[in-house]
Amino acid sequence: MSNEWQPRIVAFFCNWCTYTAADLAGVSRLKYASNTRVIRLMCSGRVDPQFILDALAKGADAVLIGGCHPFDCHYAEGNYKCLRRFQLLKRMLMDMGIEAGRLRLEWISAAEGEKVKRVINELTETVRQLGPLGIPQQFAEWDKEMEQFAAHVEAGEALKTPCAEHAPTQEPAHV
Amino acid sequence: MTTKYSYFPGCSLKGIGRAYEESLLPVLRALDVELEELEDWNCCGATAYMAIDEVKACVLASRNLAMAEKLGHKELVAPCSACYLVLNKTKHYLQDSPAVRGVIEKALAEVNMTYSGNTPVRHPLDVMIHSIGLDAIKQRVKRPLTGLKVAPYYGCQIVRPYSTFDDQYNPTTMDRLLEAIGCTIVHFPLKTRCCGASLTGTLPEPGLLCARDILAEAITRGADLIATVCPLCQFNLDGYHDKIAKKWGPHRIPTVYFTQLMGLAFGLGERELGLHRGFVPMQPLPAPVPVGVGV
Amino acid sequence: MDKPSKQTVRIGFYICHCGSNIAAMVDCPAVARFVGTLPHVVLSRDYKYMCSDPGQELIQKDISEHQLNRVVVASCSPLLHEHTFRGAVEAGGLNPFFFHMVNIREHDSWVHTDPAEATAKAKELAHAAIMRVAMHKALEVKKVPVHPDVLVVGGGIAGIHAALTLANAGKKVFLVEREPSIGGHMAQFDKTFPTLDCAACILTPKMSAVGTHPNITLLSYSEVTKLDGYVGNYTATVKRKPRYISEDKCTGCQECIANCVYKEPKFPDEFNEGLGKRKPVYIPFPQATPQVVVIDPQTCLNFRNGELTGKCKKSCVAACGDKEAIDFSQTETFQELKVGTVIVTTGFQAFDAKRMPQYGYGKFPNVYTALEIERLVNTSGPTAGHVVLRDGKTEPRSIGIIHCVGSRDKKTNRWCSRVCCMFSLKLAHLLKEHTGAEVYNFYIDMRAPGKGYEEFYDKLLEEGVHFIRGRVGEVTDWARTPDEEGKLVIRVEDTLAGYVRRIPFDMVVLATGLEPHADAQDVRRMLNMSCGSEGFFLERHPKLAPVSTFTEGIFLAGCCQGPRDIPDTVAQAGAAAAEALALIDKGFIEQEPNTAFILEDECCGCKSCIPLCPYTAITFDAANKKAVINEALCKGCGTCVAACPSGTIVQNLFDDEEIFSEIEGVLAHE
Amino acid sequence: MSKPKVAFYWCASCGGCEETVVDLAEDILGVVEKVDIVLWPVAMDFKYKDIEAMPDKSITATFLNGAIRSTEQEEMARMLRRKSVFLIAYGACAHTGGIPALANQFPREQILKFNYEDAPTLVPGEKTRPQLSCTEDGRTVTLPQLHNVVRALDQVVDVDYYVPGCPPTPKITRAAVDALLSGNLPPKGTVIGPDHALCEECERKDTKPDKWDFVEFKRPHQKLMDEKCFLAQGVVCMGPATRAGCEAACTSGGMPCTGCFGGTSRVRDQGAKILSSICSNLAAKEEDEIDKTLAGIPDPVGTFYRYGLAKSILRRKLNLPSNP
Amino acid sequence: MKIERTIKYEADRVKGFGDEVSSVPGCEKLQACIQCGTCSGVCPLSIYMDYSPRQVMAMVRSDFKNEVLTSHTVWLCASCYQCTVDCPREIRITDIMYELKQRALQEGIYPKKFSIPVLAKEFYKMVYRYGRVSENLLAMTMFLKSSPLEALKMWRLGLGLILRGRFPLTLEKIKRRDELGRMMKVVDQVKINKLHDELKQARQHVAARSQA
Repeated sequence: MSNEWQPRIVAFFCNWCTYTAADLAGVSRLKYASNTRVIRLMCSGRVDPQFILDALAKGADAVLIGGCHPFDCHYAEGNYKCLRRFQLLKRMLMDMGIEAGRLRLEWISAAEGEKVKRVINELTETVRQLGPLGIPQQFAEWDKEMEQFAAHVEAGEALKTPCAEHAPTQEPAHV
Repeated sequence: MTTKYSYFPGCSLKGIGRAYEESLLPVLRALDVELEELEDWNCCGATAYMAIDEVKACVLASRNLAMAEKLGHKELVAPCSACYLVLNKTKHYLQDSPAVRGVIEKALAEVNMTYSGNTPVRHPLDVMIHSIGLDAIKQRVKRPLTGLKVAPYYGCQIVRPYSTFDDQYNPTTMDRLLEAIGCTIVHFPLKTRCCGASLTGTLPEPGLLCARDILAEAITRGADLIATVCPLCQFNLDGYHDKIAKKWGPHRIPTVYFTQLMGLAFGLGERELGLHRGFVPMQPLPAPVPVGVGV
Repeated sequence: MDKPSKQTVRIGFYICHCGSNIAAMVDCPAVARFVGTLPHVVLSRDYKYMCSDPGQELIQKDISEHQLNRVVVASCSPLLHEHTFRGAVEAGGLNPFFFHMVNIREHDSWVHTDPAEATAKAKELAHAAIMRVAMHKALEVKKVPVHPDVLVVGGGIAGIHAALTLANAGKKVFLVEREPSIGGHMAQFDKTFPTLDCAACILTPKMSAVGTHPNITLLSYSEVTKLDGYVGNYTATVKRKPRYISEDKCTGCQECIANCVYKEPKFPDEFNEGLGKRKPVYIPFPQATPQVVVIDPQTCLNFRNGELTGKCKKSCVAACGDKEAIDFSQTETFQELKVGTVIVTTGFQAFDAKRMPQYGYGKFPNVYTALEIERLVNTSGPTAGHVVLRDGKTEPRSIGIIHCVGSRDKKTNRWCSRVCCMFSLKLAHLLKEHTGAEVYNFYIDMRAPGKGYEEFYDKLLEEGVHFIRGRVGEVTDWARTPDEEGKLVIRVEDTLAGYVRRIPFDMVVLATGLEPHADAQDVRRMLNMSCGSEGFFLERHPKLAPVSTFTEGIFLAGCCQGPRDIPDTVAQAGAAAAEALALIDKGFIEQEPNTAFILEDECCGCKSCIPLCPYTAITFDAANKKAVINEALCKGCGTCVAACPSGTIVQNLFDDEEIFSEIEGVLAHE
Repeated sequence: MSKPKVAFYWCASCGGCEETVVDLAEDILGVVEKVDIVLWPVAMDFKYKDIEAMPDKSITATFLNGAIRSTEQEEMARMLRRKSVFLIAYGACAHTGGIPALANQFPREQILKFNYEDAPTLVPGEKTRPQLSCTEDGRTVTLPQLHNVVRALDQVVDVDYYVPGCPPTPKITRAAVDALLSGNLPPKGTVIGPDHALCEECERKDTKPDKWDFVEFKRPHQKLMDEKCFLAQGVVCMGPATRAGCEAACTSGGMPCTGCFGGTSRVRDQGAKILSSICSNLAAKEEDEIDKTLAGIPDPVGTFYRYGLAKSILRRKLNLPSNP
Repeated sequence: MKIERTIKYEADRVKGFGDEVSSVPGCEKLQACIQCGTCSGVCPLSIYMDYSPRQVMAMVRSDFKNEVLTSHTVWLCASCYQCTVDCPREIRITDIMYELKQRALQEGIYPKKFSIPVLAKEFYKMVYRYGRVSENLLAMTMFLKSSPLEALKMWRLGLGLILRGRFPLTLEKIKRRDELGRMMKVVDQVKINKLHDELKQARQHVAARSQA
């Protein structure tokens, strides 16, 4: 395995269609990129937007949701509920600075092993183009601005003046 | 109101296929359609060119497409089947192959041209049936060609490989058009069979055999003449009768453009329609039947 | 059993080599070593075949020896073996739901090519499972009784056989057939390959057995329009089309037919593929079951455009007399059936040969489909078995049979229809026998892989039937040589001899392929099944569950699942019946406890969830002003769980915290 | 036994929380009787150095309101953490970031530029920016610096309890104080208040239909029916996703809930949950129609995370340009 | 009687030829050929071919490059697209024939004194030079270069055309001839191999999309 950065994709597949399609891709020995980790849910309707945000925040570079085709949902309309949430969530993620390409919803029926392969490969390629999302790294980066204080507190030193000591090192002035 | 289309005549319509242009333009004018010829068009890149370099053929075609788009009429009319196919094929490549598209875009940029891929390329037959409509055509008929038995010959490249405006196995647009101007259509199983034109010049025997089969079948089916939609087909079916006769006996039957027949039905003169340019002359039509005089 | 606290979680991890299926791509010992270092993991092993008896025993032994209270197995798809391992865990004394399975075969070793990447992926998936299983709770499997009656949809040979098998085992069966008679395509066939026994002779006894069996309720001329409920407890709605004859009163005497105002049959006869004629009142074929006539409102003079006019003098009614079986006032009715299981045997439709215009069907009268020839060679067919061209008199002297019409062709149907080679051979034999004509078969590949099939092909070769390997380019009436005049000319490359040939024929037969019914998608949706990309119904597993579907309690047999011949169809119908029997005789279904429930105290009664449930399992308790889930109706999709704005709905097996743990696990590594 | 020492402090907030303490009205006297207030900038004069001089853990409880926005606030939070036995995040800003955390959608530089250079209320062309330090007459005055990220209190220091709300109601404040005084303390990390959503106590609850089927979204000013559930009228109301305890102050006052109490303990991201719930209940099925309906929520972040952006899963807009 | 060996040894193959051809856009499906012979069956010219189109497909796939490029079949293809339309595997046989023609010309392997390649080359040159084709001039050039005797036999046809005004004696030219030259140069600059790589990627992309 090469040491260069590899995209990490978390996929939520519904049990009846897409997960089965992924099994079919396996049985058919189709080959696709190894960057996707599948989490099985009973229905794409179970995909809670929190899961998507959480996956991204924990280091996923993209999230893929796979559900049954319209009219084909094993639970009648779970896939529509997923689609509706997806549409707004995608817009919201863009507002939060996350590219639309990092969230993908696909309808993949149990027979479409080929589509699993294609979608995973395409998404992997898209993410490769976009580069790392790196939210955990960003969190760490943001928190650096607090490190200095924490160090002082650790050392048990009280600060003489609120910010004179650190201000020049971080930023000369609000100019 | 006059409708305008861009017009790509192609090399043949300026040479051996002059009669096609000579009949097409007045017929369309009679139907309130004006064709505006592309300024400085170049060879479409047809069959023989494709054999050398398919990408270059597409680049050639794209220059014409780019000029058509710039001309601003919504659609481009290409009467020659070979041009029609190459222009359409180029459009398909532009859509399906980003690589070919890339090359074409670079080449066009070199001469400050662009092509967005929007201008549809249409055959006159398609325009007449689907844009002008049979009713409008019927209204223009002054002298129905009643009793004239026609073998409709479509040839290959307007129905294959793309099925754009007619059935690939049994096209009927020309049948309907000619029926509308009074002709009788004979059952013609070789409607879309290759005429061999691209070979006649170089490998006479196979090319001529293709032509002979079509002529023979038209005669067998009792046709007075063959109607065609392509200058190469017309030349191949019309120009080699002596050679065919030498090999397989006489097969004399005239081959004319469908536009020439329409012109006749619209009351235009034979010479005006370039009918004198054929090798096998068309038999004089029966005396005109006056229309709308209450006979 | 209560959930042990985090400190006492003791996980056993097992990774399966699956022979070389997994081990060739995933470094199983390395994964096991890695997992061994994770918190709460007490032991971590790799093993050749976890699903084998020794593999399962290993788990059981470890549970007691190492006081495991959680088990994770990394092997194949949970859809395949989750059940097996839950059983092993239970046998080891644990609640079966303290188990989680990691799919490193279908989702990993089989689809990746780099061992390092595949191993890394296996580690992450295993890590996720370890984190997830720590959150698992003990759950109870719910047992639901199975209604013992069975619904069979489709009355062809598959449906007939399945119905009889079940009825003979003492189960009540409802057999629903949309045509006026059962029998399906097989009833139309003349002989069957390779034994050449008469199709009617083997089928009609079974048909009448269905008609008279006390355990079978035959609903012919009817369609299932709706299926509600779940395994063990389905409610089917059946539409009964009006046949304008009371089934109870009709004795099958057919006096009405004889006395119809139409003295001669005039309308194309469906059963004979339009080669014969029938009257507006008719019986589809002599052995039809039920032996009840049917009136076609499209052609009966008492109707106009299907609407009753009463304008006929109704000589049929008079002929029926006291029996009073004819009832023009009949309308569509609906009937509800309660059943526990469903067997789907809806069959196929023949490819429409007009979709291949180059073969001239519909244009040249003497181009026939294979089904037409079946009727033409049949002694009870429209010509009494006399093979003549459509002019009604000329016997063909030369016949060309074109294989693979609408099969193996990306422009029509990609698949091989499996039976065409064999029925073409059979028809070649029958046509030669009936007419003595020269018979040519044009084939791409000769496929004769059944018992006695190759021998049948041998026999045909010896009989002097001609075989040309080449797919026919076109059938034309264009004659190039004098002996082609007036004939249908087939142009083909004889690929074995290496020549392009033109061969003239009097008759051309198109071996049309098999395809799904035009309305197969509607049926599929109604029954909540899946379809393969080609449109045939999808079995749960091609090898391990070939007659099951993804919906519990619904089974498949026959050509609705894919083209197959009669022996295979009957075998499959028997298998489907056996699967249904197994469920019925067990008497109950164990329901996956993945249902959702609402935390009663915490629910604020916002009603967000109520409209989301497609099974109306969620209701509003007006007294408490809180939503309540009826666990019996909940099917466990989890849609309401994802939508509950205050996180108050919990789904067993797919709890928020379980999934969050899994997410954390798959992303735990850089 | 001496009276427990209590401190109130005020970080990035509007001051409303301090008002609430005063709003305890007569109760405040009862409180004051039982405790020693050692720090309360809004009402009394104390110096930093006094607090600094206090031994660690000498304050029984500090009620800190406001988000942590600047270096000074961070320092005070850390100091008060050290000096206090219990640190209580008081009010929405300290609890989940509050309104100030909406700044997490923008880079600091953009905010400063707008406020000091581009805002239409400024003297044109002046573009005066405050200096971090300034020396005049030989004396240096320093100003705290803005952080890039606005944080809830527990993202900076360990927090013992949370009192939610913008502002917390007197009742809930009183409950917190009583708990402290009685020593009958809930587990650490508890949010003081009920753990169910607001609908439970909303007067409009009974008018909620069984089916929503949103076809369009309305704004609160669009002639709405009094007494009827806001969601039933197509107005985004965060009630179902918001912790109860405010006694439905907004909805009984004619405004939909905007979520200041945060989500319940079972929810990790309040905004994601209300989004999920509302979207699931749209009527539309086709992508276009769905988008058309959802266009009625033009600013999902501002709508769903009005008080909770700092504590949402994503916390802040990503990939913002860092400051020079 | 001249007898030649017909057995093929591995050394007779030009390994990789089949893969190369099938990586060109339009030729991708070659590998899917099931040798059913539909192409030969529908081809109007197959009666004159030394190898049937089906055989050409098999030969290309098996890397018999020299045999294919010297066969008449490639040049007898009249581009009527019947095989392409009828092929049950959706192989674009006509386009494969074009590709083979191009390769034959590039490598100079084609039947000697065979006038079709000459025509193709002259056609190409004429377009390059003038932007348009004057058919009669083209025919004359071609006959002169391949078989001058044939040209003499054609005099009657030529005369007939002149008499009917179908033989323009002026040369058709476009005005901005430099434009074509510049455009062609751009095409030449795109390295053919690089192009093929790109085309291959594009092909995969298109294939993936068409499956959707």
